[in-house]
Amino acid sequence: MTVAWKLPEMVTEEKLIELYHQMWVIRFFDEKVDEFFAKGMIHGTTHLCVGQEATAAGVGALLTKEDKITGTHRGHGQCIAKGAEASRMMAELFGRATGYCKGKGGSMHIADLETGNLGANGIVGGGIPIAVGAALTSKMKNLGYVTVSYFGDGASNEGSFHEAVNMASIWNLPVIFFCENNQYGMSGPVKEMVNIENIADRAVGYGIPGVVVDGNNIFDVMLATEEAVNRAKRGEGPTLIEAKTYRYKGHSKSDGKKYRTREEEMDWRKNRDCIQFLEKALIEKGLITVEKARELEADAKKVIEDAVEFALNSPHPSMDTLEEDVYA
Amino acid sequence: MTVAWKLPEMVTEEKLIELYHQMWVIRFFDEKVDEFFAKGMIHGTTHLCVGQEATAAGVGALLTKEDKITGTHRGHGQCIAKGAEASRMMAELFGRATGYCKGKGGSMHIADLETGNLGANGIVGGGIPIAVGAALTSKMKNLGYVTVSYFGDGASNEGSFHEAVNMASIWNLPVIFFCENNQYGMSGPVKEMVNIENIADRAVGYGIPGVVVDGNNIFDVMLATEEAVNRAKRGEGPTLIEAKTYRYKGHSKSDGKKYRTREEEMDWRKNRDCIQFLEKALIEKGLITVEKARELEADAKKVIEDAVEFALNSPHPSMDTLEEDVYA
Amino acid sequence: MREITYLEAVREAMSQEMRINEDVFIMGEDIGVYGGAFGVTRGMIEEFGPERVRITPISEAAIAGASVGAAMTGMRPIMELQFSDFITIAMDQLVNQAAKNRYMFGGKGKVPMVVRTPSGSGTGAAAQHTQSLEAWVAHVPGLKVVQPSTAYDAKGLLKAAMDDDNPVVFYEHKLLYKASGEVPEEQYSIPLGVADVKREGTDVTIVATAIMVHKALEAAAELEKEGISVEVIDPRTLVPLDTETIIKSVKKTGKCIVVHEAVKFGGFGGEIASIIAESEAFDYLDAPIRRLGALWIPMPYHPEMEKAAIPQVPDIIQAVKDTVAFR
Amino acid sequence: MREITYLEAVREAMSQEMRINEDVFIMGEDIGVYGGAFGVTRGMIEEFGPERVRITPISEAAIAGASVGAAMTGMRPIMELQFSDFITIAMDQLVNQAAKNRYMFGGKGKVPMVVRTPSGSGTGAAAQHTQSLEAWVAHVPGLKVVQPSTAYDAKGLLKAAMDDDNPVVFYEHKLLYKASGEVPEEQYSIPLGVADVKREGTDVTIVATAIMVHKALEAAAELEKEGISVEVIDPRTLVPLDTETIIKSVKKTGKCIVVHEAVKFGGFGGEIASIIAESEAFDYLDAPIRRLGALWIPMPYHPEMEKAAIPQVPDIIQAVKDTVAFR
Ligand SMILES: Cc1ncc(C[n+]2csc(CCOP(=O)(O)OP(=O)(O)O)c2C)c(N)n1
Ligand SMILES: Cc1ncc(C[n+]2csc(CCOP(=O)(O)OP(=O)(O)O)c2C)c(N)n1
Ligand SMILES: [Mg+2]
Ligand SMILES: [Mg+2]
Repeated sequence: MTVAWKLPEMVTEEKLIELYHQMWVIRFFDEKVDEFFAKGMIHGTTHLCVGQEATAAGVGALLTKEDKITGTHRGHGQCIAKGAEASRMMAELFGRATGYCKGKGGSMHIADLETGNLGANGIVGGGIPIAVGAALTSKMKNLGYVTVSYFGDGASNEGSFHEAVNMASIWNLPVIFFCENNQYGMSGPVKEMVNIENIADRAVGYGIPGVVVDGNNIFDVMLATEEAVNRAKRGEGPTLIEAKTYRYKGHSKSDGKKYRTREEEMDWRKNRDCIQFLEKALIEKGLITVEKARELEADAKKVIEDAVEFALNSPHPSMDTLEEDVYA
Repeated sequence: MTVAWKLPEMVTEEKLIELYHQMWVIRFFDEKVDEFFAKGMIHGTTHLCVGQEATAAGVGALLTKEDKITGTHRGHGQCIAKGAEASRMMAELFGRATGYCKGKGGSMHIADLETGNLGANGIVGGGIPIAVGAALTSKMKNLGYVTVSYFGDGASNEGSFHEAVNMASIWNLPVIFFCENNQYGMSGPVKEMVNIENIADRAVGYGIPGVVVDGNNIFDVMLATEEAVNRAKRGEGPTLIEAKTYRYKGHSKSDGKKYRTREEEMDWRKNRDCIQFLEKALIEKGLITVEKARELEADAKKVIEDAVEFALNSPHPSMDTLEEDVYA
Repeated sequence: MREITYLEAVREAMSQEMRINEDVFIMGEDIGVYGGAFGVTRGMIEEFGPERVRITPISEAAIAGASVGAAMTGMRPIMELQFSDFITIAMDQLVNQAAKNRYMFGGKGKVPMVVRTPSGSGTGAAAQHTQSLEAWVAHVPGLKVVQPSTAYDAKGLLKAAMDDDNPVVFYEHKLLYKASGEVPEEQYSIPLGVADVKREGTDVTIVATAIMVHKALEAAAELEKEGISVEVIDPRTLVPLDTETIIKSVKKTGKCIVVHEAVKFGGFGGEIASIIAESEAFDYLDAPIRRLGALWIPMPYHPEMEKAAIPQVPDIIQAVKDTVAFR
Repeated sequence: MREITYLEAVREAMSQEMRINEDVFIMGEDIGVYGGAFGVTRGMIEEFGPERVRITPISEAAIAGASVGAAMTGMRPIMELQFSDFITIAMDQLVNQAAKNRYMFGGKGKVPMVVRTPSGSGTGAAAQHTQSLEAWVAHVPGLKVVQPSTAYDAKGLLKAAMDDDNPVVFYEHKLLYKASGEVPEEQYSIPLGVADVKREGTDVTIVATAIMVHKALEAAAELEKEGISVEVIDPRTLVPLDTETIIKSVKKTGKCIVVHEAVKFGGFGGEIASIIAESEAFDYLDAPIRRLGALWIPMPYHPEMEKAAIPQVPDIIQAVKDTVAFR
C-alpha cells in the first residue's frame, strides 16, 4: 500500500480526519453488534463489514446528501458513511421503535431516505437495478444527483447485475456500480466463482469504464469515486469500480470460516488494515498526532456506546403498529 | 463477404452441398409457414429465420447426433439443422398428432430429444442455463458431447445469459454460446440496446474466448464452431460466438418493421444473402453447376411441399390426450 | 357515449395522465414505434418522445427494478411487461423489493408504480405465453392487483392505479383488447377495491374475473331463458378485494360459482370461495360453492385443446344448473 | 428406534441416495465446507467431493436452469435454494421450463430434479428471508410440492422426491431442522400424495402444514383437556394433494380448520378449504371452515411482531373453540 496523498477536491484535510473517525465509528459499530449478537441480545442475522471500512467511508466522502445509495446486506458502514446515525441504526438492530425501520427491518433493511439511503438489501444483487431507477429519476428530472450501488463480488454473478449495468450504460445514467470485492461471497471464493482477474473487467461487456482500486486505501477509493461521480455528473454515464478488500469476521453468525485460512485473514488484519493505513498516513503527514488518533478512536467508541445506550433505552414498538406501513 | 474456402475437418465437400440444400429447406420451410400464417391456416405465433439460414446450418454441420442444442423462439432452422424432419415440424405447426409435440407445443417449443434437440424456447434467454446443465451432464458422465445454446442479441441482455455463461466458464463446461445477432431484438436495435460493438465482447467478463463471425458466411460460422467444439471437447470450456446476420421477415406476425429501413433490409437481402453466397462459392469452386443449384433448390421446395402434405394429412390429436403428458 | 376498445381505453388512460403529470412515464420492451407486442402504446412515443416512452432491453428484472428505484425517488413509472408469464423474471423486484420496501423501512418511502401486463390464453401462443398467474401476486402483502374486464373499467382502474402510491399489478386480458364499450373521454377513476355487479340476479351469484366476466354474462343470458336468474359480480381488483359486495350477493342468492381462467387448483378462486364460506354467508349457502378454472395442465398449443383447457360458457351454464339443482 | 433431527434426516436421505445412485448430485450456494446456510449438507463434500457437491456462484436462475438441463439429459440434480424467498429469481426456470417442458414437448423427456429449500419465519431474518411461498408453486401444473413436518417424513418424502421423474419443490422449515424424531436407518420412501393423520380425533379436523402441524398438535393436546377431540391431518404434499384423507376426516368431524404459516390471503389454505367445501363433505359441515395464516404484512424483524404475524397455538385453540361453539 502506498499513499498517493492526493485528495479529491471535495475532501479537505479536515474532512479526511473526520473520515478517519468515521471509520472507527463503523468498526466499533460492527464490533459492538458482533458482541451483542454473540450474547444473544441482538437476534436475527447480521453481516459485519469490519475490515472494509474504507470503501464505505471513501465513497461516502464524495457524496452529498442529495446523492443516493442502494446498499447491501453488509451495509452498516454504507449507511453510516451516507449520514445515518449510529444510534438509530443500533436501535433498529435492537428492534426498537426509534430505529430507522421502527424495528420492522433489522440489520438488512436499514434505509434513511432523508440522507439519500434507499436501503440496504437482503437480496444479493437486489439493489443494483433499484439504483438504476434512482439514477433514471435524476436524469429525467434533471436533479443532478448521482446514485451509488454497492454490491459484493458474489452479487456480480446475479443476473440483476448484468441487466442493470447494461441498462444504465445504454441510457447513460448517473450511477456508480461499486463492487466491494472482499474475496468471498459467503463461502464462495471469488477466484472460484468467476474466471477473471477482476470483477471490474466486466465493464467491457457494457461499454463503461471499469476501475480496480485497493479498497483498503481510502485515497484510492476516493479518487476513483471522484472520477466516477464527475463522469456521471457530466452526463457520461456509469462507472464500475471494484475495490479489493477483506472482511475480518465471518459471513454472518456462526461461520467457521473453513473456506479460508487463518494466515490469509491475519495477513489482511496485520498488514493491510484500512484504518491503520489511514492513521499512519495522517500521522506521517503531520495532520494528527498519535495522541489525537487515540482520542479520535476513543471518541468513536463513545459514539457507539452512546448509540447502544440510546438503543437500549428506547421503547419497543407498539404491537398496534404491526399491521401499519404496508401501504402508503 | 469473402470465401475462405477452408472447411472444417468434419465437413466434406459433399456435406457442404447438403448444407446448401438444407439452407433452402430451412428457407422454404419458413416461407411456407409465413404463407400459411398469413392465410390463417397456422395459428398462434411464429418467428421466422429467413435470411439467417447459415447460422443454424453452419453450427449444425459440426454437431453429431450425440451433441445437444437448446434453441430459441426463432428456432425452425436450428431444429432442421440438428436433424429434425420438416414434416413433423410442419405437422406441429398445424397442431397435428404427428407433430414433434403432438400439437401441444407449436412453433416455439419444438423439441426432438432423439436428435439432441432439447427444445426451442418461448422465453428469451430461457435455454441458456439449460444448455449449461446439459453440458454439466456431459462432463459429469464423461459423455464427450458438446451443447450449443443458441440465443439472440436481445437475449444477451437477460440475466440468465450472464449467470449461465459465468457458471459454464468456472466449471469449464463443454458448451458453446452461439449468439445469432440479427441486429434487432424484436424492435430493439442492438445498437441501442447494448453499448458495445460486439456481443462477443462480453466474453471478457467471463474469461472465455469471444469470437465474431459473419453469420451469413457459412464457412466462417463453421470454422468458428469447429474451434469451439474442439475446445469444448478438449475440456477447455465454453466459447461465445457471435454471428452477425439479419432476419428478412418481421419479428413475428403483424410487424410493420417501422424500426428499420427498407434500404437496410434490401441491402442484406440483395448483397449479403447467405444462400446466394454459398451458391456462388460452390459454383465458383466447381462443386455444382447452376443447373444443379436449381435442382437442389427445387428439391428443397419439394421437401417442404411433402412436409405440408404430411402435415395436412395428419390427424388432429385426440382430445383425450389433453390432460396427458404433464407428469412423467 | 363514444365507444372505444379496451386497448384504446388503456392507452388513453396513460396518455391523458402523461399529459398532466410529468412524473408518469412508461418503460418496457418494444413500446416505441412497434407500439408494444399488442399495440397498446402505439403512437405514444410520437407524442411523448423516447424519454417518457422508454424502450428497454430485454431485461425484465432490470425493468422492474428500475421502476422500483424510479418510483422511490419521485417518478411514477408504468412498466409494460410484455407477457405476464415473464413476471417469473421480474418476481424478485416486485415481491422482495417493491412490495416490501415500505414496510421493511418502517413506513418510509413509497413505490408508486404500475406493472401493466397482458395475460390469458386464446391466442395459440402455448404454455409460456398464456398463463394467468394473478394468484401469485395477490398473495403478496404490499402489492395491489387489478383485472379489468371492460374498456370502461380498464380506463378508470388504470387511472386509479396510476394515482396509487403503491405498486399495482394491472392485468390486461389479450382477448379483451379488441372488446369495445362506452368510455367517457375525460379522465375518471374507479377506486381499487370496489367490485362491480355486472348483472343483477336472484338465484345464483357468479363471481368472475377478466374474460370470464363476459362468459358468465353470456351464460347468464342463456340461463335467463330457462328461468334462472344469475347475478354476475366482477371483483375488478383482487387486492384490495371487495368482499362485502360478494358476500352480500351470496347472502341474497344462497348459491355461488367462482370462475377464473387461471388454473383452478391453487388459484385465486380458492380465496374467494373460502372468504364467502368463512363469512356470515355460510348460513345462507344452499349448495357448495363451485369453482371453475383451467385444468391442471400447461396451456396447449392446439386451438381446440386450448379452448378445452379453460372454462367455457357451456361449462358455466352446467355449473349453474348443477348448483341450482343441488339437493 | 434411533432419533435424529429433521436436518440430519434430510442429509441422510441425500447421502444414502448418492451412495447408490451416481446420477444424483447436489448443487447450490455454500453447500461445500460451509455446509449450506443451515448446515444441511455439512460433511457431504468431504464424502462425495466437489463434483457431486457442487458449489455454485450466487446465480439462482442459472442454478435452477442448469438443474433443468442436467435433469433432461440423465442426471438427477438436487438443487439447494439457500432461502425459499430466492425462488423469485429461479421462478422462470422452474415454472416456464422445468414444469412445462414435458407437456410442451408432447410428453417427451423428463425433468427429475428436486429443489430443496428452507422456508418459514421465526429466525428474525425479516421480510426477505422468512416467506412461505409454497402457494405459488402449488398452482403450477407440472411441479410437485412437498412440505415435511417431521424428521421421519422428511427422510421418506425426500427419497420419494429424488425417485420422482418430475420437478419437485421440497420445502424444509427452518425451525424444524432441530426437531428430532425416530427415523429408520435404512432408506424408505413415503409416496407423494399421501396425507398423514398425525392425531386422530372426532370433534374437529385441523389440516395443518409444516411447522403448523406441531402447533396444531400442541393445541390438540390442550383442547383434549377441555374435552375437545381434535384430528390433525398433515397433507405432507400439496401437489399431489391427498384430498381423500382430508375429506374423509371432515365428513367424520363436520368441522374443519386449515392452518398454515403462509399469508392467509391467497394462500394454499384457500384451496384446501374450497376442495372440502366443494366435496361431499359439504353436507357434513356444521360450521364454516376457518383458515389461519399469516397477517397481510411482510414479515417484521421484531421478535414479538414476528410471532404475532403468524398463527400461534392460542390462535388455533381459539379457532377450534369458536368452531366447536358455532351456532
Ligand atoms: C439472491 C440471494 N441469494 C443468496 C443470498 C444469501 N447470501 C446472503 S449474502 C451472500 C453472499 C454475498 O456475497 P457478496 O455479494 O460477495 O457480498 P459479501 O457478503 O461478501 O459482502 C449470500 C449468498 C441472498 N441473500 N440473496
Ligand atoms: C423473457 C422474455 N422477454 C420477452 C419476450 C418477448 N420476445 C420474444 S422474442 C423477443 C426478441 C428477442 O430478440 P433476440 O434475442 O435478438 O432474438 P431474435 O428474435 O432477434 O431472433 C422478445 C422481446 C420473451 N419471449 N421472453
Ligand atoms: Mg464478497
Ligand atoms: Mg435479434
